Amino acid sequence: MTTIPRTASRNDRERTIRAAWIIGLGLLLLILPRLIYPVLALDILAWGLFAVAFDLLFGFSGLLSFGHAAFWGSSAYFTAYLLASGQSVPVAMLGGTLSALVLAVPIAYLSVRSAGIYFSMITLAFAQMVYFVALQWTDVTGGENGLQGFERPSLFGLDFSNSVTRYYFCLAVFALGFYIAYRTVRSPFGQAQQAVRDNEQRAQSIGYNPVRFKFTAFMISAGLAGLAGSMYTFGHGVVSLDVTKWTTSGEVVMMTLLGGTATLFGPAVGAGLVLLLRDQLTTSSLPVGIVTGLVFVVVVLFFRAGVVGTVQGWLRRR
Amino acid sequence: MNTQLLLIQVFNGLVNGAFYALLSLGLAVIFGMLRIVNFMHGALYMLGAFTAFALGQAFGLGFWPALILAPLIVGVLGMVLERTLLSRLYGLEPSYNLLLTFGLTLLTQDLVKQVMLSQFAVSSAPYTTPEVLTGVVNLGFVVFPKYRLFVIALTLVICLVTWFVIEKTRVGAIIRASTENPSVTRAFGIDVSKWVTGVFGVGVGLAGLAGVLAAPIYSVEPYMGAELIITTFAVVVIGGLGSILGSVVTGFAVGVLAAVGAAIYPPIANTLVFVLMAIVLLVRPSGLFGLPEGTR
Amino acid sequence: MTAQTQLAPPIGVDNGPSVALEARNLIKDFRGFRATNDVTLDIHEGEIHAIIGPNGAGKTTLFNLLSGFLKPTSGEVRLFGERIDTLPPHQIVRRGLSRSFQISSVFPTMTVRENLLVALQSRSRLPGQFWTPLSRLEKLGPQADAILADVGLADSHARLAADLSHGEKRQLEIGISLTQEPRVLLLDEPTSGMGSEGIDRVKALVRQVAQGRTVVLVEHNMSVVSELADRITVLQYGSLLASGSYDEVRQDPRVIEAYLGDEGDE
Amino acid sequence: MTAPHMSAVSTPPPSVPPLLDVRDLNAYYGQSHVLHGVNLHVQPGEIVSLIGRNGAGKTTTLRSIMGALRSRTGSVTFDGQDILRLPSNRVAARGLAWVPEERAIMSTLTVRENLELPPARPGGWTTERAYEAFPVLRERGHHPGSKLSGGEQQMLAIVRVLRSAPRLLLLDEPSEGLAPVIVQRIGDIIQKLRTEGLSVLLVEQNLKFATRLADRHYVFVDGQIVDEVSRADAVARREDLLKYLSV
Amino acid sequence: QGAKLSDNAIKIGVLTDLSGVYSELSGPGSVKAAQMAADDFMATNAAYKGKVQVIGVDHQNKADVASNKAAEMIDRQNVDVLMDLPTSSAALAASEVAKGKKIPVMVVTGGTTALTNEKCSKYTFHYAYDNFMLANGTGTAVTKRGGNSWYIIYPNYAFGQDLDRQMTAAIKENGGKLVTPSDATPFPNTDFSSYLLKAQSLKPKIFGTMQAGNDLVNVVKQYNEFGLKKQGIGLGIGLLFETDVAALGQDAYAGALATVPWYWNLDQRSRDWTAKFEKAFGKKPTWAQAGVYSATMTYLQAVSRAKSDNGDAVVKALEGYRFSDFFARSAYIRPQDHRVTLDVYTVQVKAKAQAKEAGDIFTKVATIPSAKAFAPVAETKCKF
Ligand SMILES: Nc1ncnc2c1ncn2[C@@H]1O[C@H](COP(=O)(O)OP(=O)(O)OP(=O)(O)O)[C@@H](O)[C@H]1O
Ligand SMILES: Nc1ncnc2c1ncn2[C@@H]1O[C@H](COP(=O)(O)OP(=O)(O)OP(=O)(O)O)[C@@H](O)[C@H]1O
Ligand SMILES: [Mg+2]
Ligand SMILES: [Mg+2]
Repeated sequence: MTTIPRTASRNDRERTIRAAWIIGLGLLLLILPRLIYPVLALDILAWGLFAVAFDLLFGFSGLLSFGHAAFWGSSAYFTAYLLASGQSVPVAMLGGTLSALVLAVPIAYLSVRSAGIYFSMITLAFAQMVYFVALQWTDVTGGENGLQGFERPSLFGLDFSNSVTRYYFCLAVFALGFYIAYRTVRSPFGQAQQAVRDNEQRAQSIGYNPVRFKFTAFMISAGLAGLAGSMYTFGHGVVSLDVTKWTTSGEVVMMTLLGGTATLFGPAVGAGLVLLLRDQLTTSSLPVGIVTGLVFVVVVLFFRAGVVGTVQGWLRRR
Repeated sequence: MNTQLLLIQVFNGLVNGAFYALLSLGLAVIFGMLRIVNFMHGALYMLGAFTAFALGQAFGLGFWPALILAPLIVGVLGMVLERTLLSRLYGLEPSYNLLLTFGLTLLTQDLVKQVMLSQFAVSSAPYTTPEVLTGVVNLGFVVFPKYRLFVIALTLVICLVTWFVIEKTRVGAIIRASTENPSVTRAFGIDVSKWVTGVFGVGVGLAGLAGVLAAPIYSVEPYMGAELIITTFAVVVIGGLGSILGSVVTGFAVGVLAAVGAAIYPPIANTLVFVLMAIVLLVRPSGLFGLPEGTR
Repeated sequence: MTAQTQLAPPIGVDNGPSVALEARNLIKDFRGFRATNDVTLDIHEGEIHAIIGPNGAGKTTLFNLLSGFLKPTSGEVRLFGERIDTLPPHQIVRRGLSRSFQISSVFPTMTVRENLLVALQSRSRLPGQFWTPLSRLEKLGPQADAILADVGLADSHARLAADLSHGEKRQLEIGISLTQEPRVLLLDEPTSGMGSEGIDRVKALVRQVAQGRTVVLVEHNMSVVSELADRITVLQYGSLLASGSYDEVRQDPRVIEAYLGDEGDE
Repeated sequence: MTAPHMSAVSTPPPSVPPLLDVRDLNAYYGQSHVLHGVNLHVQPGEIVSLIGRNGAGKTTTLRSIMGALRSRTGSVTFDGQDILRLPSNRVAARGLAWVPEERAIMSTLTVRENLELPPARPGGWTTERAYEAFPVLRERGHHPGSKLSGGEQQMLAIVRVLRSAPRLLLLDEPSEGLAPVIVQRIGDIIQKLRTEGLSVLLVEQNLKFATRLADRHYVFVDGQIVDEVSRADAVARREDLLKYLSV
Repeated sequence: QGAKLSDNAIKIGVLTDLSGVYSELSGPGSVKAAQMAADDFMATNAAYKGKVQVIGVDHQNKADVASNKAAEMIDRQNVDVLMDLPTSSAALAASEVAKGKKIPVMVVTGGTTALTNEKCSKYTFHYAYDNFMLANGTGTAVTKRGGNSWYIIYPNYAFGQDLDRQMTAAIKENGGKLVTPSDATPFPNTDFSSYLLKAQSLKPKIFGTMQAGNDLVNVVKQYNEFGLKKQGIGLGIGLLFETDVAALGQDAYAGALATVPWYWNLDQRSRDWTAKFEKAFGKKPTWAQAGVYSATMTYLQAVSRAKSDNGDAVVKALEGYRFSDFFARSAYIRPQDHRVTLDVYTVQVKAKAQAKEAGDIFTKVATIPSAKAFAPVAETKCKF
């Protein structure tokens, strides 16, 4: 028996499963604003991309950032600031993303040298600094009042005051962001990233520079988180201090985990579930913390592979 | 800033530092021994304070019985959680522990909130200083509340005892082995789970103790541990994850530095500890007292 | 410059074999403990050079110094004349020096074949490219399969590296080091944990690899050393104890006392 | 494959009840079935070796006996008592000790702490005695365990378990990575321990070492025992043994 | 009769914090208060019988959730007005959304003055209280009563800075002085000992704190611990809710002065309403909850005057309206900035021994008339 066919058939099956996910979720996203309130759908896109970005670092590089709110938040503020100063939507979103990237350079540079819990803590520390800056730099951030009421000028005849139009515009942005994430993971780079995660010493001994890979992964992740943050601002038309708070960093971890880490689609699915749950809770007096806390605990204990991971594992076994 | 003000700030800092030290000591015991990043520590601190309050409401117990009972209750609760939940995650990435305890934090906070509201009809619980410790002492340069001096002293004693038990007896070695390689340690004839549960209980009990100590001077409310835990994590990281000595020394030091720093330039007060942490990690990636990566 | 440095033959002198790898007065201290003590060593191009010595003599430490995983406290390492002791390990690999580890070091969540693919890929220009599809890697497949056959893991190619038995991991370990097609290959106890079949395979493999390359190996198995090594260096307490051919070394009473016991006289 | 697969190996009925008796042992890693009906026994004071190619299932057998691997069926009796269901700390308490192939030196403990980790029992080795056997450990006493050289770790792993005075020692490749002199010294120590009443079940790749020490050898192929060779036969059947170990 | 109602119903959306930190002072109690107002309104206006509905939604104190829910309630549930809105950022976010959809908003529990200044909206009305009123009230009343030397601390963010500015101005205007410039404290903060020690050495007559919520509880707890009261240093508080007093026990606050728009024990009318509320909800109302009742009633009466629930029509009916109810006395809705002005009260916290019943915590010290209680209309930065 030759060895190649077995591998190939395994890859074929993987490919089929992946294609099924993409098509299924893609269709769902296309009709989403008909199923739920469009602004909520928009939220799902933004948080979904945020979670995918986060997982690029957590799931595929093994680096649990507890400070991704810094990138999401800085981009959210910056986008709002640009929109308020009359820039067009694409410029504002690009500007926001860029701000996240710029912020990420020193943070990534300083944090990727540490591993494990140290990494989590140092990212958290930087995010806290960003939070306190946001709290006190009221001229730009509006402090605890937040920012609202900025223009979203229409583009090529697209009227962005309509939330459905906004949704489809963001869907395109989401698709772009997701494609970047997908490409990154399913590439030689992604493979090397996994090697570095698995065994840094070995990776080094075969010629990989672990710091460089982690740094690049961090930058891509932060950039996508920034893109997501700008989508969020654009979608909502409001920004508040919450965007840089540590709870936001925690939430994105929860979404990722719930959906399934290192599954690419999982985090986005998780984001959708969390937001739908949160939306349900607005009309009940059930404390948000009790419900989300419980979900978190149950997922970590019993569905570590997350929703997508569990389903995928089940598909693969058949 | 004149010397008197400086001295005053140092003293204030020592009080805050005592809480940092006690909390980070508990965290260090748990992390250093069990490799669990106990995000729940802040919630358990809150639970200590709340238990002291509830004991008073329900059984009329005062501060002193609560000082013994509340940490015990919190410790036992911790052991139950460890047995039923955390133990399922051993051998996995430490991040899962972090995530589980994060979830438990949300859960505990809001549960306590519900209980406070429904049982005691308050959103933040009243608690007062024990009779013998009310009032102030004139220290010459400043008039300082007796109770705060008591907090500093008691914390020092507790830290010393804990340090001695862990560093100077076999306990520490057994626990560290149990976490590093439970199956082999068990094969040596050591009942790993018993030890692990016990240590977790002690670490968590320390958080409960800090909570009781905090009840007379800080607002007792469901989220009282939430911000504090973030700062405490920074303290632990500066000291070197898992270093008992490191956590205690840095706890007090950060308390003092933050107080002095806040007096010089108030806006930095909340960020100072994180700035410190970033600097320390750059110079010594494993913290001030931590052993270099790979040796632990 | 100490007197010792001047004793070492100058580089690039025409007479005598050319030097592939050289260590000059290497010293490594660990918190007051000297694990490598003033080691000066030339590895000639094309030779198979064995390093032996008691446990804790500093063999692995020396490998770590040569391959950049440890920075020397003092002294120099040169690879084909270029100084490399200041370089990080991944850059040393790119300059043609690859190593294996005494304690197997593999990528546990990848399959055996993926372990080799990812190692092979590092030598291509692909890894920095996150825009390239993964399928491009398949062109490295035949190379990976060849190595798998060489180390005897062809049947296990689809298993996760984490699930291998101890000896199988040792085989994979060697396989990964081979992917780099290095000019100088350092093997740290390549046959430890292997059965006699595996040992034979490693012997054959080293001979084959040594064609046109330089191999340095640390070994405790004297049959391997005697069969393969052109030259042998003996370390003790971090210092050079003796060097020469197998027959020379095995006669040396100090080597017998410190290392061989009655092993040599079989 | 030239060797015939025997489903059950005939062992002469022991006159004394065996110290360790393994019957029909099957073991699994998740879905994969690794041991297929292993039968073996160790008599009091005996040294028995398991030999076989890489991946044959030797380590798995030791892990199964010790209870470090839980998914298995069959029976394992030690000193007349069934130990299959016991957690491994209780197994250890009955007098079994195991030196795993990966040595399992605790990196967070110093050498001395490692050495003093197992509970001391009467008749067990003292720290002093361990240091005398391997003086290098004394020198390294306060270093973290992970910083030892490979061979030093091996020495530490072996003397460590002697602290709790085991009656049966499970040794997984004790000679691996050791200098020839040290291999000889370990052989001497094992011989000495035997005279003190210790039994040993040994997994070895080093045939020379195994044949010098062991009274009997079990040969593993693909998770089964296919042959049993006594010390007396070992020299004569050396060629046979070598054949089992190569393809 | 003949009112034009969209989908033949008036829907009141109470957007509040149902489970978080503000749920006790507004939350479910606010929803109940709005429902009571709706019931009372329907009982007296036969034409609207069965046509007023109240929907309570939890914004979880998040601005994004508030904006989502505001939009969704308006678009999907045809809500005609939004009520309550604790948390400034949530209030501003909802106000922004409602502006685009021309739906009136009555902010009761959110306190930022931005609502009637740079962030004002043609459709948003600010009820009950705001930062200016709190600071101005306490500063003026206390200074007038002889508390003329102050040391003030405030949390270092916009809300605190605002309060500090207003209060300092009020003190100076009434002939008082600060013994030292105000200190900004970190936010959030648990330990205030250094400021208390400073107060101890400076010996002002009044220690003014602009902290709110848990920070306030910490300040007061430590104020007692350091024995400042015994040293003759009084306590002046910016924002004080009934729930803050419950958190420490009344005695801890005894003697402290604060400004409130209402309290249940104000007079017979208030007590009567309180009795009704307590019967329905099981607890005494906070002033925020009473404010929601009043705001809801005011809105409904505007609808009945306008004979329509159309946003523009209702806004017109509200602007310039003068009224007086159990909560809002001599109230006036300023057309220029939509500030609803009303009489407010400077109160002193009673010692437990003086309380006649549970929850009897305030004594009125001064009434600040509607016209003087809030920032003068000339100063508003609002441009609709
Ligand atoms: N990072 C370190 N810190 C402290 N001591 C170390 C460190 N690494 C190695 N050592 C010590 O240095 C000495 C040499 O170790 P090394 O691993 O080089 O020995 P070796 O010759 O390879 O031995 P073996 O044949 O047993 O593998 C040993 O005594 C070891 O304890
Ligand atoms: N953790 C594991 N998960 C899955 N399969 C495993 C695992 N460990 C070992 N195996 C497989 O079980 C079989 C027996 O392994 P075992 O470790 O018992 O072999 P061994 O005889 O000790 O070999 P070696 O001489 O290489 O140590 C091998 O095929 C191995 O690949
Ligand atoms: Mg070595
Ligand atoms: Mg084995």
